[in-house]
Amino acid sequence: MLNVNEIRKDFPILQRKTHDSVPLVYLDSTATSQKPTPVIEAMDAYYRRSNANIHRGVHTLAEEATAMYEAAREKIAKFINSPSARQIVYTRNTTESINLVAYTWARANLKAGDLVVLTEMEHHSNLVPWLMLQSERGVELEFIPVTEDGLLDLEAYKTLLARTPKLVAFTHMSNVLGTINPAADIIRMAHEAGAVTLVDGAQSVPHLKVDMQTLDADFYAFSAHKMCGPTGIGALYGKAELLEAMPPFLGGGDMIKEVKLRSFKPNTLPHKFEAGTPAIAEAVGFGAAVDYLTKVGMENIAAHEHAITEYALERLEEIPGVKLFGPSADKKGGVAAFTFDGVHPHDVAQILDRDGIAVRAGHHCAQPLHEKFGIPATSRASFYLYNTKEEVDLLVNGIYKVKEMFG
Amino acid sequence: MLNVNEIRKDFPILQRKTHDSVPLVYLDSTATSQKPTPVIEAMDAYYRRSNANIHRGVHTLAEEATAMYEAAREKIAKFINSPSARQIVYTRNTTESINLVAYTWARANLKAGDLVVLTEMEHHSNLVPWLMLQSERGVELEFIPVTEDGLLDLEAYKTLLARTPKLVAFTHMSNVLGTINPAADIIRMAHEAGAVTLVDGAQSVPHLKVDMQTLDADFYAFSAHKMCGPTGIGALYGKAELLEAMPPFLGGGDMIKEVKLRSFKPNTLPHKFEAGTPAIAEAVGFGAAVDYLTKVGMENIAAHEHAITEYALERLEEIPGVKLFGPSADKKGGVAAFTFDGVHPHDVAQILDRDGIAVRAGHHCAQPLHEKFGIPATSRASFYLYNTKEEVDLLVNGIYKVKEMFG
Amino acid sequence: MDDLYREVIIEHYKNPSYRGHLDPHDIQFADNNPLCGDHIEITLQTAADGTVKDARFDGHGCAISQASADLLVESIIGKPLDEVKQLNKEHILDMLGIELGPVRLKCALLSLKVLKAGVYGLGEASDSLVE
Amino acid sequence: MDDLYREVIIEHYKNPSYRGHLDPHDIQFADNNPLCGDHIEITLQTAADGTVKDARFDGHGCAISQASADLLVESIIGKPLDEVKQLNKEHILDMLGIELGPVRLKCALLSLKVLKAGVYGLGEASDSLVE
Ligand SMILES: Cc1ncc(COP(=O)(O)O)c(C=O)c1O
Ligand SMILES: Cc1ncc(COP(=O)(O)O)c(C=O)c1O
Repeated sequence: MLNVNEIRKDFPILQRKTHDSVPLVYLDSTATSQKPTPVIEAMDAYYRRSNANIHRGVHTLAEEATAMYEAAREKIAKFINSPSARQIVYTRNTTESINLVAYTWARANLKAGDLVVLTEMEHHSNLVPWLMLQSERGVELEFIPVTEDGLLDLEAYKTLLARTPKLVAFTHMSNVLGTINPAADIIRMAHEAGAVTLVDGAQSVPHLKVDMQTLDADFYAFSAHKMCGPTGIGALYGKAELLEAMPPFLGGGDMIKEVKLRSFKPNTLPHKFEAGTPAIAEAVGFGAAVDYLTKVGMENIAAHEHAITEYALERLEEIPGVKLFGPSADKKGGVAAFTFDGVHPHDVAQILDRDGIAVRAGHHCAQPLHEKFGIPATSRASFYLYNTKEEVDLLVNGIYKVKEMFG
Repeated sequence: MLNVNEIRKDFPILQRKTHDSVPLVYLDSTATSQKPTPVIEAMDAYYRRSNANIHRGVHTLAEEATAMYEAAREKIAKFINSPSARQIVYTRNTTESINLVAYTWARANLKAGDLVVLTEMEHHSNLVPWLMLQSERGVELEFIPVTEDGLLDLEAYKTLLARTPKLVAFTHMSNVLGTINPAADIIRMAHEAGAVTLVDGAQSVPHLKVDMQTLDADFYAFSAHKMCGPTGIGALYGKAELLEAMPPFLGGGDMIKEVKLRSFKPNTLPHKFEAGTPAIAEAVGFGAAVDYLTKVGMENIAAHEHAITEYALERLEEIPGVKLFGPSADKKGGVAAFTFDGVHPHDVAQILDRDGIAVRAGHHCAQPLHEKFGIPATSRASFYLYNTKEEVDLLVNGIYKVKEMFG
Repeated sequence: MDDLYREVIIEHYKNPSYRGHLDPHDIQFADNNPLCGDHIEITLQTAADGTVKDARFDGHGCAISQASADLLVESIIGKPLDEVKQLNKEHILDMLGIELGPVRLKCALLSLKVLKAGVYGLGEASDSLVE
Repeated sequence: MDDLYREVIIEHYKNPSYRGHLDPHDIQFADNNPLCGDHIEITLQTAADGTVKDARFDGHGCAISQASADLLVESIIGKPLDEVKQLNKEHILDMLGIELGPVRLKCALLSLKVLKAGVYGLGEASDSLVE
């Protein structure tokens, strides 16, 4: 188990007061996590000591910056047990990682009528790129249904697999329901049906130990900002033979081996997919985030979150009028999305904010999932390594206050 | 005129020593600029106080972060005199800005046989995206030739315009020759011929006062990291009616107005082109960079650089065996690319580095331009607001040392 | 602030005076905020002298959007249409008496947007109506 | 370090002992470093006992690439081909005696890459040969 009081000292923003004097209770890590001092300081130090453009630079700063940028890639590769660092492509975020696959692998391999299987619980990031491909190419989309208790209907998935999809793209963990999907099984079944798999790991990599070699995913997308790292950087993991066969995505400096006025040769992995000056300071911060999480231990983080979530669900369930979405605590990560009778989620969130409690309200970029449950929006509290049971209590008290106001 | 000694105090890295004790002489700002304390601190403060995901968040931090992110956009719009902030799309860098236009506007508007006019002095960023379009779509590419003294051949340009190109895409300032191209004239002529224009402003925005309303460019691309801002963020300016008519680029959260399982509606400008969690801290840093440059004054910066460049060209020209590329100081920005008889640019750069002098050696992502001049590489010293004539002297002494070594 | 939230907003949300639908009406318009599903319809009868004779709102959504609509309708009855056309976001914010971030502002201004689109006889409501 | 740069590298760059082209030869291979235009060709004669009888390099480029090639060729004459196949980047770096960043490393290792691709009889030289 981790020592949450010690952990909290690493996150300067947790000392923050809002509305002049109210201490911050940050329950919105699913949207973005807070950043520990070592991450902030790594980027600060990069700018104060080593900043230079990378690759091809002969001078000391350029060499230092290049080494730091590539060392971070090695760390990230190790963190998710990628067979090699060259299979880690830096992107801006999960969204760009998925779009990269949609623009390159998918446009090179999918044609009209080809089937892409998604799920009803996808974030817009793993839905809109395929809707765009549908209008552009005429690929067909089908969706693994979500059951009432927020799980994927795997029987329906089997039926869809019988139609031999070319791609199965799904989220490892839902950002609304919290559901942790059986990714290894879904991938194995997809492979047996001859499909390529893409996993949206935006919510899993920050919270669970993920292992590319055990999971056997073909593509895996995630964002630094949700895992104690900076904004502006994410990653795409891919199997080497797929990445190698794919056409490049953005054209420009660094992604080329040779350029003539009439032709160019793309660079080797991973540079082929990294055009122009990349997010260098952010890569350094990403590496520091991975170091930080590794030091705390992903198992400890998962166990801590599990304990908090279990407690939160228990306490929230007691409140008359609260309706929780998603499965029970043993099947989900640290997310509690709920509605509250007679009060719109925006009002819930705003009234909680008066007490310093930051929760998110809305469709959380999963509009179709909300539509499926017949609601326009939910309030969502989410938990990370720095949250405490006391914060859950404050949340519960806050909701009682809302109740009283609207009573 | 600016007070360079005061300015230098704003840049912590300029205190840096390399090789244990050698003070840094940073002459590589064309690759990336150094960052002043206010920029580094703005991002630091963002992470320590206000970090949250933006848009749609109801809680205090989300509102603060959103306001900071959008305030930076306003600053950037004002800095280049864009008619409105919604015409500023955040991207990762110049390269992504250009690719965005290539993937959206160009793919929606150009067909096989359509002519795209570029120049022989383009950076790979404004070449490879069009080479990719050439192979994918069969558009034709033609190039405005570069004269011996490093200027665009505008007579040849007129001949190309007679072939009614659909797009004229060119760099405002060459990162090798330093040439400042007559952008307003090139754009006016393109418009008269019915072409849309895209300007690569990676080198101009950091060093010159640019004005979107005077220039009348249709698209204008630039990077924060070259203008005292952070890595990981850049911008695309576009005319509103063009941006509005363009299909979206990346699909995902925030770029949508509404998503259903089978369809989506794109968001309004500029959000339509900003999918997923953006580079929020970086936007804040970008805004701080623009504030910093505005405070110093772009006219002062340009004048300072001009003085240094004039001096540098003079001193370098004196060295036997040094051959400079590009036009005379009155027609160029702060860039001095050169070869040195009998010594490869990589050796020049590495030997200079021993004295703490950071210059770049290579083709500077302008391989066709080097090929045109019959050389594989050049050494390049470049100057920004924090450079001094004393640093030019150190460079010149360093080159004499190289001469002696290889003598 | 909590008090204001409670008193003005919660009161108008829970016990609106002008919820309903006028039939016949001279002006009718409806729109929704796709982000949170708020929906507002306004119906309005005009008098011969160009003033608002009567008005009602209908819809559903958060307290801010519904209370704003009730307050807005209350404030325009008897007013000349020309004056209604000039109403801006400050009018709403003054009545609510709270500060709002950009997200909640959209909720607060939905009814004004609907009203102005109706009074101007526009085909579509646009954010620029309430800036 | 400057001294080492000067003494070993500049000397072998300016006065190479093994620049040239062997004809006839048993092994020939050439490649270039597209980033900086360095070019190296190596020709090699083998003896009946499987050792390198003689070798030469040709090409152009920076001092590091050319000096490394000269040093490398010098170091392999008389050596069994099997031993040449095992040479790695430390062999080059030991001879140069300087630390190199990733960019200059490519210059330094170009000749070894060319040599190994030739000795292994490969169609193409790959970076993995010298890691
Ligand atoms: C003229 C020019 N265009 C484009 C670029 C590419 O900029 P970035 O690498 O920030 O995308 C550069 C910088 O290297 C440049 O100098
Ligand atoms: C499940 C899931 N997928 C994708 C994303 C998109 O991540 P990003 O905005 O960093 O691209 C998110 C985060 O909002 C998410 O929760």
